[in-house]
Amino acid sequence: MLRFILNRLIAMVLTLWAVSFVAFAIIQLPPGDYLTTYMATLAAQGERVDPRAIEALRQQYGFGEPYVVQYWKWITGILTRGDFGQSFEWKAPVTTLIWGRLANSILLEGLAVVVMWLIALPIGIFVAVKKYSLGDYLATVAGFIGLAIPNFLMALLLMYLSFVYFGTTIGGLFSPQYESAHWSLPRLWDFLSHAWAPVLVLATAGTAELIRILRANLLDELKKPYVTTARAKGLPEWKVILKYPVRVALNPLVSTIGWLLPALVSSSVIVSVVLNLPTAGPLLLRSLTSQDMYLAGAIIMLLGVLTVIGTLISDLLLAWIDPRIRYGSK
Amino acid sequence: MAVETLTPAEAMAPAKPQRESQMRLMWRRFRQHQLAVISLWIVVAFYLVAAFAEFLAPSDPGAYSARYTYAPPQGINFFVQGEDGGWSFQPHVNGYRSEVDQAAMRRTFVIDPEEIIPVQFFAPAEPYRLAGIIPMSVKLMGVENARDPFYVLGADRLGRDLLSRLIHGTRISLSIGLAGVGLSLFFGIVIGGFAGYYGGWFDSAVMRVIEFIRSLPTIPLWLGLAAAMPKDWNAVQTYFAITIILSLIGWTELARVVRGRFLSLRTEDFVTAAQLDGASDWRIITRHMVPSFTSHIIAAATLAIPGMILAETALSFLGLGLQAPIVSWGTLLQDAQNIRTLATAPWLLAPGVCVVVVILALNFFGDGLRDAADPHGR
Amino acid sequence: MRIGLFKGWVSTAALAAVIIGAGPALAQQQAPMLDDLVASGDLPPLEERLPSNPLVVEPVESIGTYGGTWRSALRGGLDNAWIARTVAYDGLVRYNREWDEIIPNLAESWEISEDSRTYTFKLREGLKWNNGTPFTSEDIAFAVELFSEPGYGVGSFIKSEQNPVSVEVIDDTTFSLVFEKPNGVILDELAGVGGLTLVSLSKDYCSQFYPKYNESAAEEAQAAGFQTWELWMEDRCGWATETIRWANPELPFMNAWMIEEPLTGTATRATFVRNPYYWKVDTEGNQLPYIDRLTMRVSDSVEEITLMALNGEIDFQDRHIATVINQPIFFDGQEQGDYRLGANIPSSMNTLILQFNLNHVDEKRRELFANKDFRIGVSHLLDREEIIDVVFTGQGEPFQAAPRPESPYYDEEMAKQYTEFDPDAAAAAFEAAGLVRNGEFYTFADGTPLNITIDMISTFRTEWVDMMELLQLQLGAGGLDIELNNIDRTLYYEKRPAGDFDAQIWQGDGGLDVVQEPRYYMPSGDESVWAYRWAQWYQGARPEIAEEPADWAREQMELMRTLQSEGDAAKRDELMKQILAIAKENFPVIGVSLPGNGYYIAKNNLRNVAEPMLHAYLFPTPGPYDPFQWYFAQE
Amino acid sequence: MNQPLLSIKDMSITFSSPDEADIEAVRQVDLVLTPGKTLALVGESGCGKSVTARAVLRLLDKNARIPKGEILYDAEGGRVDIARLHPDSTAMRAIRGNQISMIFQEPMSSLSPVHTIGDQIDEIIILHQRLSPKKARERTISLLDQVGIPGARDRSNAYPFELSGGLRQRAMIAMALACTPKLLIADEPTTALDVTTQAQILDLLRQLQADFGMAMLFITHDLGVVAEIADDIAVMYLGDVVEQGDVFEVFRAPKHPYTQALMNSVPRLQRKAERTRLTPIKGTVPSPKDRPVGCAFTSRCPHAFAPCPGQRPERTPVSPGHVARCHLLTHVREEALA
Repeated sequence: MLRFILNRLIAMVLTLWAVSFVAFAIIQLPPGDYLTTYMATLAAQGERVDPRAIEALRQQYGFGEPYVVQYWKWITGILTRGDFGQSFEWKAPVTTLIWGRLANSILLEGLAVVVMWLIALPIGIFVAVKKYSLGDYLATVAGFIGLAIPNFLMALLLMYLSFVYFGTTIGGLFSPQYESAHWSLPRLWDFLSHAWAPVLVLATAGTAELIRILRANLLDELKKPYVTTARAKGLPEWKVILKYPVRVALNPLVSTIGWLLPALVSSSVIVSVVLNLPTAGPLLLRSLTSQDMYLAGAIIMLLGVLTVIGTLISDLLLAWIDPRIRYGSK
Repeated sequence: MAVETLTPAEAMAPAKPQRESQMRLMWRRFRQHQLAVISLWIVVAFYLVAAFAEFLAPSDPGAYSARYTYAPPQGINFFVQGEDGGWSFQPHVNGYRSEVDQAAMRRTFVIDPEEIIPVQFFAPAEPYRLAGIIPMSVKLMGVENARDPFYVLGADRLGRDLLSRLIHGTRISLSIGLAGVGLSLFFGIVIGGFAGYYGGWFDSAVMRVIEFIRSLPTIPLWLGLAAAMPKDWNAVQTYFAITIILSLIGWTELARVVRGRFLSLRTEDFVTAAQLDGASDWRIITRHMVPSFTSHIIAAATLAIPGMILAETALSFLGLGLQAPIVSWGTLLQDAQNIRTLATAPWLLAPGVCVVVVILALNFFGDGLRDAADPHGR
Repeated sequence: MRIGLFKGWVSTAALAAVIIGAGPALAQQQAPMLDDLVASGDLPPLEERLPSNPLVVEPVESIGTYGGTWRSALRGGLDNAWIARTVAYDGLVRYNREWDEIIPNLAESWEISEDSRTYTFKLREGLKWNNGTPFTSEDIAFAVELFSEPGYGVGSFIKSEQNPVSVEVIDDTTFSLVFEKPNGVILDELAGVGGLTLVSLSKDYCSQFYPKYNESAAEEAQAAGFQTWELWMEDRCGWATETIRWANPELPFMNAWMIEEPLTGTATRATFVRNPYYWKVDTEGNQLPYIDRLTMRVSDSVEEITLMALNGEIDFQDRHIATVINQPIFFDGQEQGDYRLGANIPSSMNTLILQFNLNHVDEKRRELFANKDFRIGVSHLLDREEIIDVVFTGQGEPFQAAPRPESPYYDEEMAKQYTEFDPDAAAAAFEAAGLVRNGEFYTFADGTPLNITIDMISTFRTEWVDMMELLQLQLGAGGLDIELNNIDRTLYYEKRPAGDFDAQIWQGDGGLDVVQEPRYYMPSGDESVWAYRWAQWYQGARPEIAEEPADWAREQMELMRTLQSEGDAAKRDELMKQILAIAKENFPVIGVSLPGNGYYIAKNNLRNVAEPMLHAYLFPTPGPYDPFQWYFAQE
Repeated sequence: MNQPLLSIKDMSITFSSPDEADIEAVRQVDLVLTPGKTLALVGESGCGKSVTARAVLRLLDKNARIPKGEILYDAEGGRVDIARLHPDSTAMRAIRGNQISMIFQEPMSSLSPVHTIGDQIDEIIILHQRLSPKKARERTISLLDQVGIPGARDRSNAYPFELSGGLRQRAMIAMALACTPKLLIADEPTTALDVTTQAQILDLLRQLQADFGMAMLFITHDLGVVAEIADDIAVMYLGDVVEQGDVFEVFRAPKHPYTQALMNSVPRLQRKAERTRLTPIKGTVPSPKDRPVGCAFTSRCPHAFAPCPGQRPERTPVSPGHVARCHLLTHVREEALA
C-alpha cells in the first residue's frame, strides 16, 4: 500500500511538471502579448491609447525575454516563494486573485460530483437490472439528456425559466443581501437557491458517463456466481443486488472521478460564464483572451493540479474500498 | 430471478458447435436494443439530410430579407378550404401581416390565414450538384414566387430561413464530428495499436502521455490552440483546424480502446498460432487482429462523435470555433445565446433541439453497438 | 425622445472666473445616516466638512430626499469604465450637461495666459479628501511629479514629449500648469475623463509608497509581495479610473461616494457609500449626494445583467445591456420591471466606417484605393436603406463619416455626399478610376483580377457580421469581388503597420467629439487605419514606416497643429472647419449610416435623471448629468 | 425406507428467447431425495443437470419457466410445491439457505470478492436465525472450525482471495450449512479443486451428512466421485434423465447405451498389457434445438434403430429402484434389425 502511494506520488509530481510546462506553452501560443490585446480592448471601448503608456508598461512587465527564461523565472517563483507572478490586467499578484475563486470551483464541482452520483446510481442500477425494457429506455434517455444539451444552453434556459416562472434571477452564488454576510441558515438557503442550477447542469452533463460505466460493470457482475450464491442464501432480490453486484461494480466507478474531473472543470468554465459564478472559469477565459499570461498560466496549472490530486484521491479511495487492491492481490 | 437474458443456445451449451458469422451475431444482439435501433435510423436520417442539404433546403441559407426579420414559423398546411366550404389538398404556408414598432425596435408578425402561398414539391431551383456529384435543378420544396415568405421554422434576425440554415448547418456539424473522429481514429489506431502490439517501454510511454492529456481540462487546451490558430485563415482552413484541435484531444480514448484490444488479443491462441507460422507483424495485425475488433472500434468511434459535436458548439459559444458566415449548429446556437431570443424568438433554439436529438441518438446507437460487440461488458 | 438643441461646443472660459454664489448659509443639511456619526463626534459637523464655497448644483427636476441604494452591475471585475462614469467624474473642471461649456468643479476659477502656455487654477477653499485631510495644490504637484517618472506606466498629457508640462504651486489653493508650447485644448482634456489623473492622488497618503518621500518604500514593496515600488504604488494608489483604484478602500477620494466594499479580484460586488466630505450642495444647501449607497454586482454574464434589469433589480444602467437586440424585451418589460427607457444620443456618427488602405504597400492597390473615384464608386454601390432596414429595423439614416447633426460642425453635404444607391454612377466612377469590367467582376486596367479583402472583427459588434454580409452581396452585385476576413482583434492591430491589408472596418467615432477624435477626417493617429503611415509621419513615430502624406493631408496636419496651440475658441472652431472641408473634398473613408439613439434603463422612482443624454467616452455619461443629485422618490 | 424430503415429478424447464423458438432444456424429470441419502446427478456439460438443481431453489434465469411438473418439498409447515412459488417470494426465500442450501463449483467467484468470509456467513445466520451480529459471528467461527478451517477466528476476517481453493470451498460449505439445512445441493463442488483437496472435501461432505442427517443432491460429471459419495444416481443426457437408480445397481448393470458409454470412457487401473483402448462416445452433444423428438441420444447411439428418433422411450423399470429410458428395453431386437 505504501509502495502504491509512493509510486502514485512520483507519477503525480512528474505529471505536475508536465502540466506546468504545457500551461506555460498554451499561454504563449497565441500571437502578440498582453499589451497588444490591451490596446485593442481600449480601442474597442472607444478609449484612446497612449503609446507612451504602452511603452512604459512594456518595460515594466519585462516582455521580450526568451521563452525559457520566462518559464524558469515563473516556475522558480512558484516553487520557492509561492509567487505565481503578476496579473497584468488586474495589476495584482496572481495569488490574490485565484484562491477564493478556486475554492468556489472546488465547492461547485464537489457538489456536482455528489449530485452526479445521486442521479447516476439509481438510474445505472435500474437500467442494468431492467436491461432492454421500456423502463430501461426511459431511464437512459433521462440520464443522458443532460449530456446531450449543450451546457451553455441548459444554463441559460434554467436562468431564463426561473426568471419567467419564479421571478428570480439565479445568477451568482448569493443574492445581494447575503453576498458578504456570515454563514447562517438563511444564507445557506440562499446559496442553495442559486447553486442548484450550475450544480444541476454540471452534474447532469456527467451522469451519462457514470450510468454507462455502472451499467456495463453491473451487467458483468450480475452474471457472476456470487450473485447466485447471495440469492441462494434467501436474501430478497433488491438486497442481493445492492449488497453484492452493486457494491462490486462501484469500485471501478470510484476511479472514474479522477477523469471526470477534467471534463467537469471544462464545463464549469462555460457554466460559470453564463451563470456568473465567481469561480476560476470566467477569470481563466478572460485571462486567456486578454493574454494575461501569468494569471492564465497559474489557473491552468492549478486546475491541472486539482485534477491530478483528484485522480490521486480517487485512486487511494479505490484502494481503500477495494480489498483486492488494498492487500495487493492481482 | 436472474437478470441476463441468454439465448437458449448460450444457456445450454457453452461451446457453440456451429459458429455464426461475427457480424450476423452482432446484428442480432444489436436488434435486441430497440432504443439503439431507433437511434440508428435517426442518425442515418440526419446524415442523409447533411448529404442532400441542397435538395432539402427550401432556400439559400444566406438569403436575407429585411421584411421578415424574426418572422415566426409558418408551419406547412396541407389542405385549403375552397369557396364552397369543401377541403382540397393544397400544401401551402400562410403569409404574414407585419408592422414595424419603432419604439420597441422590432417587427411584429401575425400569420395571415387569408393569404395562401402554395408550396411546390420538387420545385425548380438554381442548378447545383447533389452531394457534390449529380447535377440537379430541383429542390424538395419551394414557393412559386421567390419573393413570398417561406419560413417553415421561422426566420432569424436577418430574415434568413432557419430551416435552410439548419439543414446546411447539419452538414458542417455532423461532418466535423465525423472528420474529427476519423482523424482521432487514425491517431488512436496507429498509436494505440503500436502500444498494444509491441508493449514494453513504448506502451508505457504512450499510456503516460494519454493519462496526462486526459488529466488536462479541455477548455484551456481548446482556447489556447484555437487562439493560436493563424487568424488570417479562411473558413475552410479554420474548419479543418478545428477538426484537428478536437481530434488532438479525442484520440486518447480511442487509443486506449485499441491498445486494450491489442493487448488482450496478442495473447490469444490464434495470434500465437499465426506468429508460430511465421506471419509478419503487419500481416498478423491486418489479417488477424484488426478484423476481430473492428466492431469495438466502430462502437468506440460512434461514441466519440457526440463529444466532437458538443465541442464544436462549445467552441462557437466561446467565440473561438467556427464563426459566421459559416453555418453550423454551433454558430446558429451562438445566435440564439441571448435572453432576447429566448423571450421573443424561441424557434431559433431549433439547432439546440437537433443537437440534443443527434447526441442522444449517437450515444444510444454507440451503446447498442458496444453491447452487441461485447456481450460481456467492457 | 426629442433631442435638445446642441449649442456651441467650446468653452469661452478664457477670462472666466466663474463664481457661482456661495451656498445660502442657512438650512444646510446632511443625510440622516451621518447624524449619528456627527453626534458621537466621529465626524465633524457639516460646516467643518464643506468648503467655504461649496459647488451649488441645480437639480434637474427638483430638490431630492436622502436615502436609497442605486443598484447596477459591472461586467466582470475589470469593468472600471462603469465606475468611472458613475462615481469618478470629478476633475478640476467639468462639462455642463449640454456638453457645450466647461464649468468649474474642484477649481472654482482659472486664468489663461496670453500665450496659452500658463493655466492658473484656483481651488475651492477648504476642500477635503474623504478621510478629512485637506485637498491642496500640493496634491496636484505630487501627481505630476509621480506620473512624470519614466518607469511609471500612466498615460496622460503629463507625459507628453511634444509639449511637456510643469506645475508651479503658488499657495495651498492656487497653482499653475505651465506648458512649453501653447496649448489650446488642455481645458477639454481636463474636463474629460483624462483630466481625472491630475486630481486622483492624495500626497498625504500616497507619498508613503514613493521612494522620494519614504526611503524604505522599495523594501516595503518587496515585503508586501511586489517586485518594484511602482507596482506597489500602482496597487495602493491607482490613478484616475484604473480598475485597481477601486480595490483599496484606504485610498482617499474626492468623489460623491467612496469605497465601502472594494472591487478586488475576487469580489462578487463592489459597493460605495456617501462621502461625508463631499463638497457639493443643492440649491437649498443640502449636502449632496442624495443617494446613500451604490452597489454594483460583478457579473461575467451579460444575460444575467439583462435579467436583473428586466426583474427591476437595476436602478440605472445603460452599459452592456442596452443593446439594439435587447430593445424589444426591455421595451416590453417596462411595466413588470417598474423601469423606464430614456434616450442616449451616441457620439458616434456611423454604424460602420469602411476604410480602404490608402497607404497600401502594393503599388497598384495603393493607387486604386487612393483614387477618390474608386471610393465614390464603392459608396454608390451600397444600398444603405436596405442595411438600415435589415440590421437596424429602420433606425438611422444613410450617413458618411461626418460630424453628427447635433454638432456645430454638422455639414449636411458632407454627411450625405455619395450616399444614394446608384449602380450607374458607381460604374462611371469605377471607369474613371481605371477599372475594367470583364464579366462578373471588375479588374485592373491590365486585366489582373481585383479582389478586395476586408478585415472585420465579429466579437466586438455583432451587427458588423450582418452588415458586412449584406455589404459583400451588394458590392458583389455591383462587380466588386469582396472577401470578408473575420479575424481576432489583436491581429487586427498587428496588421496595420505592415500595410498589406486592403481595408478594415470600425465604428464612427468623432461624431460629437470632432476635435478630440478626428481619426476619419484626417490622419491623426494609429486609429486612422486608412492612412496609417501618414499618421506615423504626423506623430513622428515609427520612422521606418512613416510616409510623407499627400498634400491635402499635410495641410490638415498643419491646421491641426495650429488648432492645438490656439487659445481662442472661435479660432479653433474655424480651423477645425477647414480641416473638415478638406476631408469632405477628399472623401477618405466611406460611412454607412447614422446610428440610431441608444437608451438607458432607469427605475421609475429614480428622479432628476436627464433625458435624453449625450453618450460618449470623453463625456462619461451619466457622470456629467450629476448622478449625485439623483434621488429615489418616496412613495 | 425414509419418507422422501423432496420429489421432483415430471418436471420440464423451458427457455425462451426473443427471436427463437422456446427450447425445452429439461424434460419430464423425476427425482426423489431422502434425508441422509445422496443422489448424484451425472452427465456431460450442458445436459441440464445444473439447471435441474437450480430449479429446486428457483435460481434460474428469468427467461426460464417450469411449464409443467412439480417440485414437492416437505417443509416444516407442510408440503410445498416449489415449482409454483414466485422466485422472489417470502416463502421461497424462507426455504433458500435455510432449509435447502447450495454449494457451487467455483469457490472463488461464488464468494463476493469485497466482503470477508465472516461477513458473508454471518449474513445468512442473521437473516434466517435472527441472531445478533455478535452471536452470528460466534456461530460462523464454530462453523468454520467445524469444516476444518484452521485458525477460524482469524480467517473469518479474511477476504476470499486470501484463502486457498480448498479453504474457500470449506468456507462455502460452512456457509451452506450455517442454518443446518435439510437438503444440500452441491453443484460440482470439487471440479475446480486438485485431487487431494477434492478427496478432503468429499470426506468432509460425507462426514457432515452423517452429522447433520441431511439429504444431498450432488451434481458431477465424474463417475469416480459418484462411486465415492452417492447412494443413488441419475444419469442425464440433453435434458433427459436416461437412467436412474441405486448407485451399485446402475454401476453394475448399466442399461442405457449412454450410461454404458460413460462407464466405458472412465479409465480403470489395469496392467499395461491388459489395457484396452477407452471407447469415447462418438460425436459431440448436439444443441438442444437439434434434439430429436424421440430419444435424445439417437444421434450418438451405436444401437440406434427405427423408433429412436421419433418416439420418446418410456421410463422402464429394470429392477427395483432402477429405471432407464431406452427402446432397447421395450422393443424386440428384430425391429432393430429391420
